[in-house]
Formats: sequence, C-alpha cells, structure tokens
Amino acid sequence: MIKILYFGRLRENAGRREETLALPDGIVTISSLKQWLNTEHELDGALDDPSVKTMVNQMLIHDDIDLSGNEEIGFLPPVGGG
Amino acid sequence: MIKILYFGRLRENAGRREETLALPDGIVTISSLKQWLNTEHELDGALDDPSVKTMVNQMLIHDDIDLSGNEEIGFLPPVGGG
Amino acid sequence: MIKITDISFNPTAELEAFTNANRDAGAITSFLGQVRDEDGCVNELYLEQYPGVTEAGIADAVSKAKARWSLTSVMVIHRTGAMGVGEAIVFVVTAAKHRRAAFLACDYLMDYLKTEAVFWKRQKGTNGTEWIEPRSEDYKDNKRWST
Amino acid sequence: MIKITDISFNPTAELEAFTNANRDAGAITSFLGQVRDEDGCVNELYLEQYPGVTEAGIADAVSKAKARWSLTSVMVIHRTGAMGVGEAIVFVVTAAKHRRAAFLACDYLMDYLKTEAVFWKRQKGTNGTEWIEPRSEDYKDNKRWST
Repeated sequence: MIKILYFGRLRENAGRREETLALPDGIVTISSLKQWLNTEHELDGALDDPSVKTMVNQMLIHDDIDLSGNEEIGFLPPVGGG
Repeated sequence: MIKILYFGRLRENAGRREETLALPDGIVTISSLKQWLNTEHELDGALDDPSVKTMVNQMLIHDDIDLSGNEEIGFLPPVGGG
Repeated sequence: MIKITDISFNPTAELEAFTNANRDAGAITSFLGQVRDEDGCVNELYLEQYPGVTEAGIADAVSKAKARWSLTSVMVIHRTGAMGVGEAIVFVVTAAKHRRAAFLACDYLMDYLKTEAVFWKRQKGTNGTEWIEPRSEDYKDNKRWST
Repeated sequence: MIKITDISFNPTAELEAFTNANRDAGAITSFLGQVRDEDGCVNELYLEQYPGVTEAGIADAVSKAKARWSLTSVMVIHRTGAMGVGEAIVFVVTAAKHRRAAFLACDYLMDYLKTEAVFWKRQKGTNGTEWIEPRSEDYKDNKRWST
C-alpha cells in the first residue's frame, strides 16, 4: 500500500492529512501518481507547484521515480521553520 | 575621616581590606597620601604601579587632587571581569 | 537530546535538569522562543512536523554545530500543535567550556530552527487563519553561517 | 534588574520568574557561567566587588545594551565571594521581540562582565592561590562591539 501525507496548506487542498491506498491501475511513477491525485482530489495542480517538494520514504526526490506500491510519500510545501 | 579601600591583591599588600583614618598632618593631596601609605604599610610602591587606579568617592581620578579629609578612597588593581 | 512534543513544556525545569547534568561546563547558553501576540493580532500558533523527517533535520544541524564548535552538550526542545500566546515554542540550550562556542552554537541552531527546520506554521488571529511563509530576514540570518 | 550577591543563587528559579514576567517577549536568551574545575586544577573561585562601583558599571553596560538593541527586559545576577566548582557565577537574561536583539545583547553584556566589569578574581587550586588577570581572548571578544 502507498501511504500519502499532505503537509501544511496541502492538507487543506487535499481535504485530508493522509491516506493509504493501493497504486491505481496504470500508475507506476511519482509523476503519474501526482497527476492522478490532482484529478482525484481536485487539487488544481497544487502538487505541481515548483515550491512543493516530494519525499519518498522520507528522502527528498528531484526526478521522477518508479513506485513499487509500498512507499510512504510526503508532499511538502515550503518549510518556514518553527 | 578618610575611608581607604584596598581591592584584590592590594589587600594582601596592605594587610587589610579597609581602614578609616584622619588625614595625617601635612597630607592634603592624593599623591602625598599614597606616599604616606606606602611608608606606613610598607607597600613597596604597590600603589604607584601604573596599572593601579585610584577612585575618590567612587569616581576615577587621573590627576592629583586635593583631599578635604572626608573622602572614600579606593585603590584598584586591574579589573579582570567576573 | 532532541525532543519534539505536542505537549506544553516548562523550559526552566528542562534547564534545571540540563544544568545539573553539566556542572562541568563553564558556559551554558539558552534561547527560549515564545508565541508573540503581535499587538493583539495573534491568538494561536499551530506547528506541524513531518515525524521522522523533522527530527532528522534537527539532528543533522546539531551534528554540524558539534563539528564546528567544541560543545559539551546540546538540548533542543520544539513544540508542535496548537499554542497560545506566551507559550514556549522552542528551547535550545548549549553547554561548552567557553562562552563563545556556547553562544555561537545556540545562535546557529536557532537560525536553522527558524528558517530551514521542517515545520509548517499556521497563525490564527484577528486576520483569520493563515499559513506563514519564512521572512526574508530569517534567510539572511541563516546565510551568516555559510562562509 | 541587577543583583550582586555573595549568596549562592539558583539560575533556573530566576529564569522562571523572569520568563513569567516576560510572556509577551518572543525571544529570551540566557547565559549561565559556572565555575570550571580546569581539569581538576581549581577548587575555589573568589570574586571581590567594589560595592556601588561594580553595580554602577554593570548598570551602565545594561543602559548601553538597551540603547543599542530593542529589548523588553534585562536581568544580570552576579556572584561574589567564594564559590566551589559547578556553582553559578553569572547569569544574564535578555528578553526582546526578536531573537537577534536578545542574542546580541546577552553576548555583549557577557563580554562586558568578563572583561571590564569591576571584579577581582582569585583562584585557589593545585597551583596554590593566585589573582587572575584578564585573558587576551576576552579583550578581543569585547573589541567586537566597538565598531
């Protein structure tokens, strides 16, 4: 299962803090997952904002990567410190 | 009366923390008082060390001054902070 | 020691324990950040962390501080969740033999915590609720350490 | 608040009172100096003040800090007399709206207290008893503020 975490204002965009789901049919990369979530949750491209970072298993990724279907994925708006 | 305070290592030189005395006969300035104390307490010139500062009524003095006989006089070795 | 907690904490009790454990350190510097009311405009601050990621980032900053200055001990406590005005947000304590190291390390860690640390901040006040972006001044502070 | 005392004090209790009185300050920096044992060479530190003069000097430094940075409140507590290893010598706490002012003012006051403050210091240890002169490093620290 894929665990997806939405932080900061993205939580409001997605209407949820986190969700756990099986990779949808035909979705095998981060980029296609983001596109799928965009439609599914009516995110209006919020995940594609260049300031939003993506972590897979708590590691920052910069390029598209393949997903096995057992990852923890975090979407991070700009961090502002405490 | 003159109140004289010896600080830091000068206390050891003078063998006392403080003393109160009437201005000795003929002593009317700080410089002559220092000379008198030098002999009186066998200070071996400790008060004339250029690093030793003199305060009269808690004010630093740089030149010789006259004494009325009612002053508080402090002799201060270099201060080192706390 | 790094602690990220969504429960209110007492900085002075934490300092007491830290000081007792570091009697041999000549210098102990602390910084306490509290929620400001911004002239009555702020009622509540809410901080969100990414469990695991936020702490790893702070641990990395602490390691960098220890590599850069000679430190006896470091403590970082950071609140998350909803906090009212006057509540403690962050408490950083550094112990060293000499005061310069203690001051610089504490200052450095605070700059990290206020600019780069993985937190999202939401303010509730008279202007409604809004997510806060970092101030440019904070970035400037942090750049001090890069040379 | 400036306190010079020959009685042992508890820095954390003092910080607690100070923090409670400054809930509106966003930033509180503290510095605690404790007697170091210098690898077992020091048993006792003795500090002498000039009553009146020492406090006036510290008050002047506090005024300068307040003129230079925007501060909410300042507390300086300084021990005199004989202190054992691990005992608190000095505790400086500064409160400000922003952390930069709190850090700089605390650092500045500590430099004053360690270099220019009117104290005489005697150390008792394995090398006997000696009066301590300021370290050149302390003077260097203090010169940082003159530009």
